[in-house]
Amino acid sequence: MTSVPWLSAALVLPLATAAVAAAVDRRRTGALYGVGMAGMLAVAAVAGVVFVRFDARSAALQFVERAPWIPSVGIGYHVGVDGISLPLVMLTAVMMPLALLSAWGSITERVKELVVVLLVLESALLGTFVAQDLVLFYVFWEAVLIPMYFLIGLWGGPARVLAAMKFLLYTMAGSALMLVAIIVLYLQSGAQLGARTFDLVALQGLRLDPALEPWLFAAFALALAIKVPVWPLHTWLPDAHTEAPTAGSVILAAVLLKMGTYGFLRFVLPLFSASAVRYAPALMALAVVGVLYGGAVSWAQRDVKRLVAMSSVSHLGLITLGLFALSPEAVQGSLLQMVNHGLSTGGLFLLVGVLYDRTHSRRMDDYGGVASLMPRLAPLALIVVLSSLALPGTNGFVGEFLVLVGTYRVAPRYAVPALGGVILSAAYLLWMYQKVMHGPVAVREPAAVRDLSRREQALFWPLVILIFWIGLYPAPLLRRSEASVRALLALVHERAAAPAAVPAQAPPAPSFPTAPSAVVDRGLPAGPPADAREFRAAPGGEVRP
Amino acid sequence: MTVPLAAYQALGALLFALGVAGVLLRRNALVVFMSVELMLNAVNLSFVAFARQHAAMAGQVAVFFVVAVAAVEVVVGLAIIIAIFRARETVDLDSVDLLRG
Amino acid sequence: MTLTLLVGLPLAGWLVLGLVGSRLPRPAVAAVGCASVGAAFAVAAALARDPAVAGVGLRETWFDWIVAGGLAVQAGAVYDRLSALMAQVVTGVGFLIHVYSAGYMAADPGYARYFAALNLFVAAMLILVLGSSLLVLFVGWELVGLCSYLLIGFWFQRDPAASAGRKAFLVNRIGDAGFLLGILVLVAAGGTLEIARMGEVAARLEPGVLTAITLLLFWGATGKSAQLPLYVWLPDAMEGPTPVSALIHAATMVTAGIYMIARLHPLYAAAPLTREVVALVGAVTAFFAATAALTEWDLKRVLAYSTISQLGYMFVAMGALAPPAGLLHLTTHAFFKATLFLAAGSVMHALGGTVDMRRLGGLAGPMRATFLAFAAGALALAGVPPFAGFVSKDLILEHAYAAFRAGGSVVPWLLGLLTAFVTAVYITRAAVFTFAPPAAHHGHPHEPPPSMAWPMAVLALLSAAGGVLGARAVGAPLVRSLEEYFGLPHPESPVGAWVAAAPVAASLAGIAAALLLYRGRRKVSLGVVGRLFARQWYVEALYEAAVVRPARAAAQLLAVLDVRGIDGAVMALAGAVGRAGAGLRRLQTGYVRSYAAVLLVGTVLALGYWVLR
Amino acid sequence: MEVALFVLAAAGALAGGVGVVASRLPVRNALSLLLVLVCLAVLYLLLAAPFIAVLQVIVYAGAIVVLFLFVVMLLHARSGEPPPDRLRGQRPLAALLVAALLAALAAVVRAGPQAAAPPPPEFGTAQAVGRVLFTTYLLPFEVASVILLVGMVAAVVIGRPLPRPPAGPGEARR
Amino acid sequence: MTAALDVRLLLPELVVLGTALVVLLASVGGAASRPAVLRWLAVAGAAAGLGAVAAVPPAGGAAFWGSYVRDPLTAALQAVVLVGTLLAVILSGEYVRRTRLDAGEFYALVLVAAAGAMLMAASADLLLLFVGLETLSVPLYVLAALARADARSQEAGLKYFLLGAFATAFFLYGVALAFGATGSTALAALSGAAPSATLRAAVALLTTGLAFKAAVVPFHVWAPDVYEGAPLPVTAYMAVVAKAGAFAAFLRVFVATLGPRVGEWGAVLAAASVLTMVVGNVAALHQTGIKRLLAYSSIAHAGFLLTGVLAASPAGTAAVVFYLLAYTLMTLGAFAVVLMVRRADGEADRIADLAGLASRSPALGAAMAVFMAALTGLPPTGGFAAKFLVFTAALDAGYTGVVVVGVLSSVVSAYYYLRVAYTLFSGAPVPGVALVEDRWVPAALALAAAGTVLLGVFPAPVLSAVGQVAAVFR
Repeated sequence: MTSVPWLSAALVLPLATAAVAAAVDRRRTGALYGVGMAGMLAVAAVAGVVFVRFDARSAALQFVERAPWIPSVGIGYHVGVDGISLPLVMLTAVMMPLALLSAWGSITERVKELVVVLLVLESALLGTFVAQDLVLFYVFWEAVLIPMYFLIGLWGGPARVLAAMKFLLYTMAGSALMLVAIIVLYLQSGAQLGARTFDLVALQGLRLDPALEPWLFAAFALALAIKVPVWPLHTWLPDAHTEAPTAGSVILAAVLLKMGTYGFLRFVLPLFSASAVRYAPALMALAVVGVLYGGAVSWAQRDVKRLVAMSSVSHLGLITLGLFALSPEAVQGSLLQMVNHGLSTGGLFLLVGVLYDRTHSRRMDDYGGVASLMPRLAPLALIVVLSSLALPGTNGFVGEFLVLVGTYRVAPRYAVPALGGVILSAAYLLWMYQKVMHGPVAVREPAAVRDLSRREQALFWPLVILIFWIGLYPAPLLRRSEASVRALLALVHERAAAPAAVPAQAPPAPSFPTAPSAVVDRGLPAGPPADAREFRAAPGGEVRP
Repeated sequence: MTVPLAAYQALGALLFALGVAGVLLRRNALVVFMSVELMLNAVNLSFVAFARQHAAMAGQVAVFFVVAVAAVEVVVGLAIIIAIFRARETVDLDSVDLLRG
Repeated sequence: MTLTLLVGLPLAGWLVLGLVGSRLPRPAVAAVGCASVGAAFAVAAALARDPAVAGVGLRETWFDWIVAGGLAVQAGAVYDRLSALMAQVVTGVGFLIHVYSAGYMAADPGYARYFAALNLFVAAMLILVLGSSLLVLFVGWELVGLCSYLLIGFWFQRDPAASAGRKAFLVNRIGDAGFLLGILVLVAAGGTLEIARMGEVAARLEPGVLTAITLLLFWGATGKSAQLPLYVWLPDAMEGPTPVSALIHAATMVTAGIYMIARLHPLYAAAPLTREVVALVGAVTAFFAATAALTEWDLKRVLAYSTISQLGYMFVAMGALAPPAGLLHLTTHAFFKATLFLAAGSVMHALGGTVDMRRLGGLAGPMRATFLAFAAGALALAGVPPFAGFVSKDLILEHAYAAFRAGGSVVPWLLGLLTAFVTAVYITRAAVFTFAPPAAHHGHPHEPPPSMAWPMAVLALLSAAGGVLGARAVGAPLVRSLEEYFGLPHPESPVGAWVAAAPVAASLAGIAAALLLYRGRRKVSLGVVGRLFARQWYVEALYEAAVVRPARAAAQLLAVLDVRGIDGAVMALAGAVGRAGAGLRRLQTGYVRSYAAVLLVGTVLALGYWVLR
Repeated sequence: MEVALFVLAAAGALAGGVGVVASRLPVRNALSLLLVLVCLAVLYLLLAAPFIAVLQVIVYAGAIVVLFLFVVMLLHARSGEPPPDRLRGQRPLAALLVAALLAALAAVVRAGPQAAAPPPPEFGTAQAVGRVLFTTYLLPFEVASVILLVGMVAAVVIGRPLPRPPAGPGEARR
Repeated sequence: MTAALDVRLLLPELVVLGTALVVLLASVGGAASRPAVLRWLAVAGAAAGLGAVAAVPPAGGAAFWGSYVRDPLTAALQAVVLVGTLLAVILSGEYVRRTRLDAGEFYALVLVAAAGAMLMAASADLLLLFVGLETLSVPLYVLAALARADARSQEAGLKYFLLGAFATAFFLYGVALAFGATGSTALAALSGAAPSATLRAAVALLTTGLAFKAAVVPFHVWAPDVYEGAPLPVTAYMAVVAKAGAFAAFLRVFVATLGPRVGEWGAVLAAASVLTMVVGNVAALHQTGIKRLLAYSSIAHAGFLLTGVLAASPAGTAAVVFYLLAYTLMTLGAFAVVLMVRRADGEADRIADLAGLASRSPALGAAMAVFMAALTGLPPTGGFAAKFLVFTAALDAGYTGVVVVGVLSSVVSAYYYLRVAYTLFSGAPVPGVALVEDRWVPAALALAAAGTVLLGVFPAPVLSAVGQVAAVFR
């Protein structure tokens, strides 16, 4: 569909830039940062082209590139984007330059290594989101680990060594079993599809043995749930986020965690539909626990960075909740919320980073009255905070509302307690904001707390613009994800309803139940959740034709 | 009356086990080494008995190879033992414990 | 387009002040701030003449906001009689208070920030008022909350102000969670959030669902409109600048709950159970807050409790299916409570911010204009004819009585009557302590500058004469219009004359009692009851002990368990593997004989498996 | 006759074996090994392997054991096993393991075939060995020569005196 | 049976052994004082051997009266052995010169051992296998003890030798029992023999012998001590070539011969594999010496390799060969990094000695990161591709549990591997530690790194080459 290999360009550009950076004299830190920034902006430009040229009406993969890679084992280089990967590609392309910018001026040691690591990381992250071959995906997925390990381990805080190792081992442990499941899928594909393959699109045609499917589902779900992280698999997160340098925390929160939620959408739902539907309540329950638990624990933190880190557990809980609600609103909301969380929590980490650069403390008790000292920071920080607590008008609200609406329609019992997160997020975020920004000036060296430099303002402005843009006019994003989400859910429900292990012709499309939706907990219906048609059929302005 | 071949095998097994016991129990490197030689000889007996049983010469040829290899091992082994003795004035294996963990 | 202009004007003011305000000279800041709101008032007033307003209302669709799955929410505005009334109150009172602020805040370093936030508030309030969809209303609902947070904590350098702002946001958030849930139920069950289609939704939904929706939304209203049990933020909100208290925490924002119920009238009309709850909560709150005001020494907090109490009246009206009465009271309350706050602000302005009534007094002389304004407001509040409050409060109590006669509870009416008495007592007490001799202050009180005096005067006038909007004598134009709007009958005289007279009598009795009690005296003990009142019936203490502290403790416990328990298990697993590694190291003894034994173990196992199987 | 010889030789071999393992004097160990070797040679004769029997006596007994004896003499008697034994659990462990090994081997021996046809006339002679050795096992035979070469190199390189200090490898390594 | 005496088939072995003789003679003839010449000779020999492997067409069937076979498996395994030998020789030169090891003997023994491993790969007869095994082992005993003045080297030699001889006796007993069960020493006879206690005992004892050489748990106990004590280049060489030889034998005996009877031996090797992966990786966690760490690493990798053997399938066999190649490159690469570093007072063989070296040479740090990632099995390196292939084969054969243990123990291994890579980047260099000035070591390092990465990114060519070994099963 396109002659220019845009996606490959996005994958190769960072690596090429890394090669260039490797050749730059290590003492010329400015040049190194400049080279890195140029590369990342080029990637962002490529992503912009992809975004603009993306055909929102199509649910199909676009910008597809395929080439044989290891043909003897059925592994191909197969990349493409659809409405599910596009937002995350964009998020990555936007957040990486900001992460680099956050280091510029803040990190002066081992700059060359830093730039190279960040560029490699960008390539791997983008690859994770565009790969359409399971092995290719896994390669990118794991390739993220090493640069991230070094990012935390080399430029991190005082407890960085342990945090980096914990991050690495914990997330690797999950992925390990996913690899096994990937291979099992491949082996299964031989009998049914004629040839063994790792191609995701082909594997979606697989009818798995009902005895096997839950295990594969579990293996994938474990890996992804650790990455997300779903409660109670989250404990690597506070350490890693807290100890990582600002750039690392930003990438971790903004992009890395989304690998997990994206993985659920991209792989778990279409490949293991029956189990996904069957175990959705369990995952939703965990997600809700995460929402509340993460919020409560955040509230109790005395370390600013740890507070922000734990808030991710809460936010990602909501995203997971939406994913497994399996209704179009919830899934689209989740997808949007992935972007939103990237922007807002990324912004919060940038905020913490800016503060840390000045005071070298993460303890809330060491702060106070910063708004007086940094009047330029205060409103920007507030906007980011408000985005994070999902104030209407900001991006967070749109995503959160969609998730809640979509979840409530199919599983009220999970949506209602999740509202507690709405309260908790305000509790801990405003608590933090007050402790840091308000009150009499209480920092140890007020003179060292200069207001934002131009570079630092440049960190926040893109975020602020996106926060309001998505908050007020999310249509460009929602429109692009709609067709793909719809197609995905149709596939999931069709596959979940179809008798497994009957590799006969496609089963008849399940008839949509027509019972009017009502305020009763229907649990999770086997078919599509509370009928979409009925939902839209109410006459009048709010329902689209 | 002839001796059953199993008796030879049994004798071989016994000698082999004796050799094993020697390796496990003795600390003198030389004696340990002799115990290994005992094990090799037990194997040889087994080979020859099997050769007789199958009327196949391969078993006897095998002994030839074992003897050749044993000879080389003796040369190498004794060279190493002597070298160690020159350095430490002992062939007690328990005192050779710089490397562990 | 014009509705866009209406919202856009203050929004533009905010943008200008927010982005470049700190670089503008003060007069320019004040000019932008006041002009944007003034222009908005002009637009609102002009639009209200449009004939369409009397019909289905002016409609504007701005853009598709959230379109996903089966949900399609459009951002748009409706300008009908209800929103026109509210928009004019908001922009009108807002404009006056902006002008007042120009003088009141003249010396504050955060001048531009102040006006930016105030402009944003007006814009947000207009979004709330005009929003064509409940979700757009909710945006405004939350944004006014944000502005409230910003303005309560305007002097963020002071910890109490910052904390009060946070408390306001948080308590409101608790209400909003319920509100949001109500929206969720509504969208799931009704399929739409379009306000224009609520009638049809109400007709379609089962009563139980309707009750659930309306109760949940009302829960949100108790937060925003400071009713029991979520009133606790409003007294603290007095930490903000006084004009802010006047505009946000008296005249406009806190009435959003009443406005919302009026906006969703079809739903509430069809939910009698909810209405009963609304009326009861309103009545209990009205009485409760009035008693709290009775023993309060902080002038602004007296007014704050008074606001809570008066909002209670409005909810009584909404519960009695008399939204016109409630909205009338909303309007008159906006006038007289703003007057009272501005007068209080004037006192503070004159005395360097003193609000403790024990350190006031004797101001009637040096601050005559202020005193007169306060008196007008107080009389209106007390419900003395013919002041504005008399008309509206009377109407509410009449409707409450009518509702009782129609089979409802008697409690709202009885408590309302009782509250009328208490109201008169506390506001007289406040007036006496503040303005009557002896003077307990050490300052040199002076009248406020014209920029403050004029708005105060205008509002005082409205407090005195605002009753015409609802006075039967003049045909009650506003009430009629609203009754038409809501499709309600116009009861000529719903109840007997004694019912109408009773509140007046209660008020006058209250004033008399207060004069008797407090004139010339400061230390009046009400005994045990007084202590109960002074501690607001221990509601806050109860929250602190039963909610806040346990929640905080639970969070802290969870945080510890997170590290010790969940992460502890993970680390224990890792530690076990590590110890296994150390153990295996110890097995590597370095002795040849041990190694030979290990080899033999392996061999024996292999042999055993193969030979014996 | 055959039985008597077997019993005699087997007893000798076992006695020698025990001697190798149990004797505290290295010289006696070596001589016990010699006894084993000679007894085995007798058994080889009984098993129709005259060439191997001769090989056994000449190479094994004649060369290898002599080498052992030579080294034993070189290292003197003090190169024994001074007390205490640091591995206290070793004896019972060894007993257990060896018993288990014997049990497994006994099972194998018991299960093995019992009868055998009488061997062909030429069986076990030097010619027979040679015929097989230089056809089927030509390649291993040639490779064995390489191993022998390695043995020579080993003897030379390990027995060579240390290079002179200061820059010897001894100093170069911790 | 093809031509009984086709010496052309032996060309690779002859080239290598011939070079060994030439090196020895040159050393005796006066070149001993010029180790560079000897290194050139050895490099040329290994390279020529590699060329010979490529040049001699795999003939299929057995030669030399059924004792020898040159099929695609032989060729592939010998190629791996020779790649390891070539790199090891290139790596060793600087160390041999600096510490004055006996260069002639060193190179000659290295080449002889390589020939032994090559013969094991080509064995179709248990006696040839035995002789090949000894040709591999005896030089390694000597090499381990080559640093004569060093007590640790002596100790390594003694332990390796005594335990090796002990294990050899078991192996031999296995050969004897196999002969007893079938009346023949040909491997082919085993595959068709009727099941009997003797045969099963034979398999058990053969396994013991091979498992010892491959350092499979519990036959691994010698490895940490010997790896630590032996001179660094010897350890490097031993780690790869002994492993390759042992697994060549595993493939020959278990897959190519007993493959159809996998039901009789699969469970034991599965258990051994699990045990090896777990023990190897867990015991490595707390090591402080790099050689000892890599010893446990080599043990752990034996476990991973076994999973490929278990599959007893063409894909599994190809995977094992691929794994051996990747393992050779990444292990030698890791040793190369250590060989790049020296201390004034000896080998820089503690992990701590590597601290901060990336600041002196970023390329060295990057290379170590690549090798450690590869040893962990992280993509996109050859280590990942290799593990992926063996696991795929094992899963295909139904060994899900083994593979699960395998992937989880890989996770454990990340702890110690990446700690090493991290050490290079963090902290300041230890006083007294310097980088060696030599062009050969960096060259080998670069080759190993490039190979490791290429095997991960573009494995297809190598994969199709090792895919040829499937011919063995037809």
